[in-house]
Amino acid sequence: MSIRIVYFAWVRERIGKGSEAIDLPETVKTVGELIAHLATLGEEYAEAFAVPDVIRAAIDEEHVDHDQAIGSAGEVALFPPMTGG
Amino acid sequence: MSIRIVYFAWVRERIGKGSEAIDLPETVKTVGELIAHLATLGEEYAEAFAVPDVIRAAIDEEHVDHDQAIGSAGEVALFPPMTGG
Amino acid sequence: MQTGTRTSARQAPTIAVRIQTEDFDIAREIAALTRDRREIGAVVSFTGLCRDEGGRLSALELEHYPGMAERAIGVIAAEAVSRFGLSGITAIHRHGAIEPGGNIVLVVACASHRQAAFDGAAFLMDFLKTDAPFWKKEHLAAGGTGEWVSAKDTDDKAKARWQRNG
Amino acid sequence: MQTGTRTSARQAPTIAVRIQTEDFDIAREIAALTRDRREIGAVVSFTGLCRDEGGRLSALELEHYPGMAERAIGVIAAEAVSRFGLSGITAIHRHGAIEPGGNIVLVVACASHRQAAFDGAAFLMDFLKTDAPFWKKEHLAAGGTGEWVSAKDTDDKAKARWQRNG
Repeated sequence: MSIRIVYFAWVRERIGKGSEAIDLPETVKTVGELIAHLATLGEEYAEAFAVPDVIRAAIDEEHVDHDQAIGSAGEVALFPPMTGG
Repeated sequence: MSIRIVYFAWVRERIGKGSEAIDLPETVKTVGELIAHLATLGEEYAEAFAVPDVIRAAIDEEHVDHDQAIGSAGEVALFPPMTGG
Repeated sequence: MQTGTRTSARQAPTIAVRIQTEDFDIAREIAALTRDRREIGAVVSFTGLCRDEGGRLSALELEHYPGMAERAIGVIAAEAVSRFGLSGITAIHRHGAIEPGGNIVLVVACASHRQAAFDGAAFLMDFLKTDAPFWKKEHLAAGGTGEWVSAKDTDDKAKARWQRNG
Repeated sequence: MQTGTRTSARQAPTIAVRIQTEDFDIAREIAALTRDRREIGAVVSFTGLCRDEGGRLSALELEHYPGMAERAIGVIAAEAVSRFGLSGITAIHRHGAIEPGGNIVLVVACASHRQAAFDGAAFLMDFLKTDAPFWKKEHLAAGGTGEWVSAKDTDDKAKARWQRNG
């Protein structure tokens, strides 16, 4: 299954792109597993996801926890804690 | 001793004037005693000061309690609870 | 603490209190308070307006004690600045007849961070309600004058929360 | 309850959320929210500005997640309206580069009484800080870019107080 992933702030900067389509291995069911999988894709990904706990996630523009199933999501977003306002 | 007294809101309306000079009897030392004295000056005063506890007072533009001594005050103000803002 | 790098040195807090019949311009008051103050990160304004109370009122007439009104609000404003570390505060209270939808009072509080600005504005309003010598008389849509507005228990309680916490 | 005398019937609450690069005009936003609403007695505005952090910063650059930003703030705004019985709320968040002294965010909350308006604006800001997808990067007065601003513990605590009290 291919899924669209978007990155923001220093996650985006470390990976070097704002979005991409990723083919998910069968074993990747949750957001946490997606992050662990991404961290294996290269040095820049390993750096972006070095501390997985700090990464925040959204599925189709809704905040989710790391144990959330990705299911048939259209878009998964991964980013640092928000600092708006 | 003569003292200037100012009235506001319904205290002013009931008494029918905004300010006056009053000759204080020797026995009137505090704000509470002043209010009790004023209440004897006529029907309009009796009506204005029918419930003394509700009357707020200021001496020379500073809030004071009823047991405050009038001393050498330049101006005593008597008025209902404030409703600004 | 890096005080050596602070090229925008902290200025003395600004306190402005005005009692007037004219309306005020919120944007102008905020601009005046924040101009050239680059340590300010948060501005909170409170505007109190005349309500029509379900169509019952045609206006509120505000009476005040000149001199004491400025003085009492000035004391509260200075306390707010010192208690919450505000960069500045402005309070404007109108008097005279004010129709529904019209402005009665404006408070603008500014600070480096938002909690201080929120607290400063709320503190000033809570004390102003019970300590500033203003009184409101109703003018009725049906004609004539109504009652003098009564002081509210909730205003005493709003003030008391600062005294408990203080 | 005198509903029969209420000629200014209570209108549905207004909720407006905008994400934009342009600056905003506080007075115009307040006017838009309060126009012809004669049950409104209290308007609280919060403006967040870019600080220069003691002269260290030349700008903050705000990145956001388009679509989700509007959606997340809209959810918080609707919750604020229902929780505090607001007459209306407006939230505007800018993105792009903003220099010290420049506006970043505006919240305007209005209600019949002041506590609801204060609470509505503070609630929206507290949740926006932790839940709205915006990120700030420093641009340095000395040249070049600095760090991404870190999320603050105090912001999580500010949000938590509403959850305890709720």
